[in-house]
Amino acid sequence: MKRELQAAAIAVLASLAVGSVLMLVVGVSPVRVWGTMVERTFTDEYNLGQMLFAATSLALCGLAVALALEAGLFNIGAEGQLAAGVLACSTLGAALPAGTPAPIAIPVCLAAAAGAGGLVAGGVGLLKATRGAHEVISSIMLNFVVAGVSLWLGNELLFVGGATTGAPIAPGAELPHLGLGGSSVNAALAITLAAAAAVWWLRDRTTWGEAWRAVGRDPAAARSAGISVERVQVLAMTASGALAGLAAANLVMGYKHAFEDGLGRNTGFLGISAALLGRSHPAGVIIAALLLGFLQAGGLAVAELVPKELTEMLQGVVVLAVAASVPFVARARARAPKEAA
Amino acid sequence: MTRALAIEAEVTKRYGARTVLAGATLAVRRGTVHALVGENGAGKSTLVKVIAGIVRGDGGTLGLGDRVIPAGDWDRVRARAARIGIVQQHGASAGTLSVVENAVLGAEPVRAGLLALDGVAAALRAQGRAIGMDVDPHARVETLSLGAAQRAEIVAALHAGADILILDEPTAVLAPVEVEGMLAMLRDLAARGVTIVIVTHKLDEVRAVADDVTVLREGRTVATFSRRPTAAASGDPLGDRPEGFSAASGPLDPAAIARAMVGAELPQPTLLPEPPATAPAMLELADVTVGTALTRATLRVRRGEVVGVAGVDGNGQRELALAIAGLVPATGAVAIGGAAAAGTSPARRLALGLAHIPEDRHRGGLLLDATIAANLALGRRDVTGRFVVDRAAVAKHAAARIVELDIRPADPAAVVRGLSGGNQQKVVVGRELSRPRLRAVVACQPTRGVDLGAVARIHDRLRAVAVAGAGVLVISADLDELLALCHRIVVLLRGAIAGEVGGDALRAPGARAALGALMTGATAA
Amino acid sequence: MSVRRLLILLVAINAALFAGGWLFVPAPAPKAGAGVRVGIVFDVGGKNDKSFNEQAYNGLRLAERELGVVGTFIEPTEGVPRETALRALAARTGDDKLDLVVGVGWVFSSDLERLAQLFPDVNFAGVDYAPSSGAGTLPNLVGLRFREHEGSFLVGAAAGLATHTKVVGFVGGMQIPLIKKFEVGYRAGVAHVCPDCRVLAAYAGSDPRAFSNPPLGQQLAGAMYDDDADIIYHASGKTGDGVFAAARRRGQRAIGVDSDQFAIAPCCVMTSMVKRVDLAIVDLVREVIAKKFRGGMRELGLAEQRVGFVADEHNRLLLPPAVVNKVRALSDEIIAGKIQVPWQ
Amino acid sequence: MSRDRIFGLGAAVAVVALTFALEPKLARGVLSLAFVQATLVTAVPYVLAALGGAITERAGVIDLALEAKLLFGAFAAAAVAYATDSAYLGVAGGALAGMAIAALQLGCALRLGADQVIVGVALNLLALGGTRFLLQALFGEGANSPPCPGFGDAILANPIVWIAVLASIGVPIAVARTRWGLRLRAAGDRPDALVAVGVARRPRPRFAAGSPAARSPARAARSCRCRSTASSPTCRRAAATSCSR
Repeated sequence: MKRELQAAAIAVLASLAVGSVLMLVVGVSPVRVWGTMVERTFTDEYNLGQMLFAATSLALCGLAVALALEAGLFNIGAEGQLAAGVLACSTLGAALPAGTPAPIAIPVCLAAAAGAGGLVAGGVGLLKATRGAHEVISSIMLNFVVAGVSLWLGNELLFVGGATTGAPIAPGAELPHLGLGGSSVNAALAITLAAAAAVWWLRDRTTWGEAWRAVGRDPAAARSAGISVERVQVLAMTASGALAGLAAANLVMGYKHAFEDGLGRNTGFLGISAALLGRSHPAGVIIAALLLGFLQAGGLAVAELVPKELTEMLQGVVVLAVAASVPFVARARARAPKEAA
Repeated sequence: MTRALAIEAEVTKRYGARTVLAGATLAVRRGTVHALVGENGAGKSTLVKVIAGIVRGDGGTLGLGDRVIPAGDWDRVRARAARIGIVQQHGASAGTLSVVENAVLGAEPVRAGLLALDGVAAALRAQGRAIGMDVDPHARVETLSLGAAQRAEIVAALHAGADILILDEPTAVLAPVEVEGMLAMLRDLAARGVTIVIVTHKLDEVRAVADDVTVLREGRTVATFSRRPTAAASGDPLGDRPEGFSAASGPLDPAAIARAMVGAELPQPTLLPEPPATAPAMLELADVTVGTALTRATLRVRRGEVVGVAGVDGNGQRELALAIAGLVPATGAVAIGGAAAAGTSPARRLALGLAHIPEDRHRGGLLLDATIAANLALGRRDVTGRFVVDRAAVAKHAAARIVELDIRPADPAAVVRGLSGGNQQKVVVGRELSRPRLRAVVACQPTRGVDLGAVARIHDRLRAVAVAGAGVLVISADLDELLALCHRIVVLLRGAIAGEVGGDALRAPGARAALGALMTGATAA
Repeated sequence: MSVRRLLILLVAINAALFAGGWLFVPAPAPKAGAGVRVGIVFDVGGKNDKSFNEQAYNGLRLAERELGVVGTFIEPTEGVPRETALRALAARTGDDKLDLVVGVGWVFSSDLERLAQLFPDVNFAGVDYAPSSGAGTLPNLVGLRFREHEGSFLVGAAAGLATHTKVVGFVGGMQIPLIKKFEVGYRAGVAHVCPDCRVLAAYAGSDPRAFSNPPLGQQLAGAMYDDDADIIYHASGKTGDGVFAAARRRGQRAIGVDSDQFAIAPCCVMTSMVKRVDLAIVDLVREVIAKKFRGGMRELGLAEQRVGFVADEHNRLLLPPAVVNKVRALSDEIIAGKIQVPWQ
Repeated sequence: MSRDRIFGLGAAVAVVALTFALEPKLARGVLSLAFVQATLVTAVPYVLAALGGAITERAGVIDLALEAKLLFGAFAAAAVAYATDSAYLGVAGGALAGMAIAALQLGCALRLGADQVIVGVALNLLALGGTRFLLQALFGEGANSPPCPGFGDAILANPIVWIAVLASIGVPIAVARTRWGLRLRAAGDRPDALVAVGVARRPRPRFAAGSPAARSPARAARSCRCRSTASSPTCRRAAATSCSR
């Protein structure tokens, strides 16, 4: 634990320093910017809520990437799986009769979101398992396919009133907001925490998780021990896609209540950062998602002080700093006893 | 002045908290073959790696010729300059490179900016032929069997022309004829003034080839032996020992060496009684064919029977094991415990009562970065439970296997990568042979690169499962192992079963010769 | 280096940077001017997109200069909920309180509706606003919609009159209803003056990057020129730069969009369909100053002189006076309602 | 494998044939010289980036940061060309920028031991904001640099097209047939093999992998200029956003 704290401290301090240098370059006082960022994010209920809202989607996509990573699969297509989830969740939600009660509408829409994401990713897994198609290539290509299909369907069927927004979903399918100054954070946050717990349980406590990790570490050994590598790949990708698709619950059911083209764009890619930052552990992914969410929400809070490019850069700086500080601490601590001797 | 000692080393090496070498000493006379023996984990490989500059020592000194260097300052570049060649146990060849590309690495002949490899390739081919080890210089290493890859490395090391040649377990993957050829070649090299250090477990090889023997145990030198017991009196350099060199010494007596290695007498293996001819077949193969590597293999292993598969490495043994385990596409019939298994998944075959010990624990045997407990429970739903992992059961299972096979460290949470080869192999064996309702066992090279103590343990387990009612098929390049275990031995040659030696013929003095002839295709039995 | 030493070093560096900033960077002077305060949130293209975001930014600058208002803006990054940005401006209180918050781009539509309800005492406006189905008009929300199809009709007519090959082209950015409107108007204009002319149309993609892909624009336009088109109209943001490059390479003509794009390729830009977002924003600011701000949709077109085509001394050589006159006549007919320009 | 290839090829041919049958105009377009030229120009950045990626791949370094190198390279090419009024210096600037990113990448991944994948992703994030930040800081505009000299429209007179052609012939030869290529492949496959033969002095395999790899991302960096100069007449479109993901 001490090791993680030290690494985190180094990463935060290094990112702070780089950010401060950049702020001085654009001629703003770092104290002022950081101060404003923290103050506006944590003292304003609304901004805090928006940070949690952003973190919700990021965490789900991060969990998706992390889960696939456990099975040795780099799911770079969370973006497309999320888009598929948005499409399915919002169309089905809009097709439900307006009077559908929440206990029916919410599970149906959640299932649609997860199912669509899972279907897209499952296809990637199937291609990998049966044809040996590399999951990075097929999933990144499916991102384009899903985006194209989504926009085409939008243009042909879904957009109403000359906008790029579809018809609203049934009121019963809307997830309740959590208040926080009228911010967008909604019950999907609870779903996300439950999903993180489920992922943790699945990977650490079940034979599925063991099999997935075995395949991730050494497919040959797993196969020889009687684990069906192909099945694991399909299942892990499907589960991963389902998690990414669930992010649609946050965006559609909890926020927009309608199909909108490009909803959640880029979240899937940032989800990769969240998974890597969180070192593939569910708890780590949640923390990483909160950090990235803070940078997003906080970045907006100081938008008038510094250019948006600066906060964009900071995301990369933080990821880089964490990536470098973790092995640094590990090595320094491994060396330490010898130096003492 | 040229000193008579080529190597005089005293080395300490720690990995983290674990001390691998605690001031182990080694003194090698120039122009001799020096055997370095000891159980797995005794530090043999580490010691020669320090000498070859591949691993940096933490303390101690290396005396090489008339130089004395702190062990911490030695590295591979300097060792290379000092003409120290090494063939490592698991090979150091890059798999995607060809044999000749690996051979020239570091000293590439270049003409007009491009590599000029034809000359080296021809030289390798000639060198190989000269010592009875055919190599294909242009073959990619990853397409070769372990044995062929090892042969290629030995040939390459000889080609590089070392003054001191270190061979770490060179014979582990060689066929008996090749072993003979190589040992003869080592003697020949020594006669020409090359100093040779050979790390091995096999005492008959030691007796056949070594001038001197150093025995390591737990990172310390515990004994030295010499073919010339009077050498000390005649000013033998072994008498000129470094400080703290307090080992026993004596002539080359295999029993004494073995005692020094394990610190106790080895139990004599007992041969199992042959099962009755009426015993039901537990493993049956009919016309099993795998591409061109294995053709129409037909084989029957009865309950309680141990059948050996001998052959020069690369004659279809690997494919035979994989075909039985369902890990390669194969045609023909396979029955496990009387149930047809052809075309079924590996999982189904394991469920029918098969256990499979894969050829290479590093390629498909173990999750190297997982713990001992996790590896012992890998794929074992009978231990873990169907969905939710029963962690108490996993811990109990691990503890039982650790005791049963004396796995060290006896810590279920230890990561397998940090274990010695023998203990890694014990983990594989422990997992496979503890399966419930075992009917058939395929053990592929079950003791390759494993020390004497571990060999005994593993053989005991194989016998035990046979007694308990399984049919055991042992595939091994080590004829001694097969002779010690098996009721019958079949020989694979170029993917086909070339013959079989069993019953009294196997215990007859000519058995070894008969098998050797089958393996090389000299006769058909 | 030990962990402790690195931590100390980093703390020291940060302290130095903070102190440096504290000591040497002057605190920004509070913006003077007792006038009205206006905030703008741009679309992902940002305020320098050479398209309607930039037009909106110019409008803000114009209002600052001419009307003495105090302007502020946010450029949200991709992926950030844009609502947060709007909300950040709308929620300001006290001396910072804004009188008008503008969202530039159709993407803000539903966010604006929600915020207008949440902050009834702030005025909101959306450029290219499209009301969500079922949403009524709000007293403090103005939706600005431009009848781009009317302007597109005029440049279409100009193209139909000026083409030699009877083939003209259209390159759109992202394939969305808003851009489709440009194409439909353009086609109608071409057909009106030249019934046997062919119109080739292509879109650059299915996400916002389609508005910033000049190489693709050049490829699409090149293919059209190869297919005998001699005039291409684009509605594709920066992607249009590629259209102009293709035109320059082949010595053919092109038509710009949103602002007068003549300067980008003086050889080839025959005219531009202009959409005066800047003036529209200044109009709104005027209304706020005069306290005459009323919610509702504003349809701005030829009649309001907020869309149109460019015919001035720069492009005289490319756009013959005869064509200009005919197009002006058509413009009058549209204003008079004699021509109904379709838009979908 | 070969059956799969035949199947894949057949499927591709079938799709193309069907497309042409449905849209005869397309076939005409494909057979035109202009199409060939357009294809060539479009392919250049992919060719250079892919070659760079292939080299690092063989050296055992997963280069996810190609995107970052392209972005920073494009920026540097435009900025240098603008400042010096020389397209050739712009090319050099682009390559240097790519190498600088590679150095940063190696510093983090090899010296500090950070995960290659994470470093790559982080650098891409950094490049996305960083190039815009620099554009903003230098030119006061977040999307485009001012117009700068380029190589013109004639494909055959464009040195970058030629570099791409030469590189696509030369890189495979260099990897397969030179000392550098041999050591590169050895490093990617079995870093300790390099230690064992004494090429790498320190028994720390990652360094061995690093040394040839350090040079190769620079090659990837070359691709930066393609976007800026080959595919458009001026560097104006060395826009930070010019790369697709």
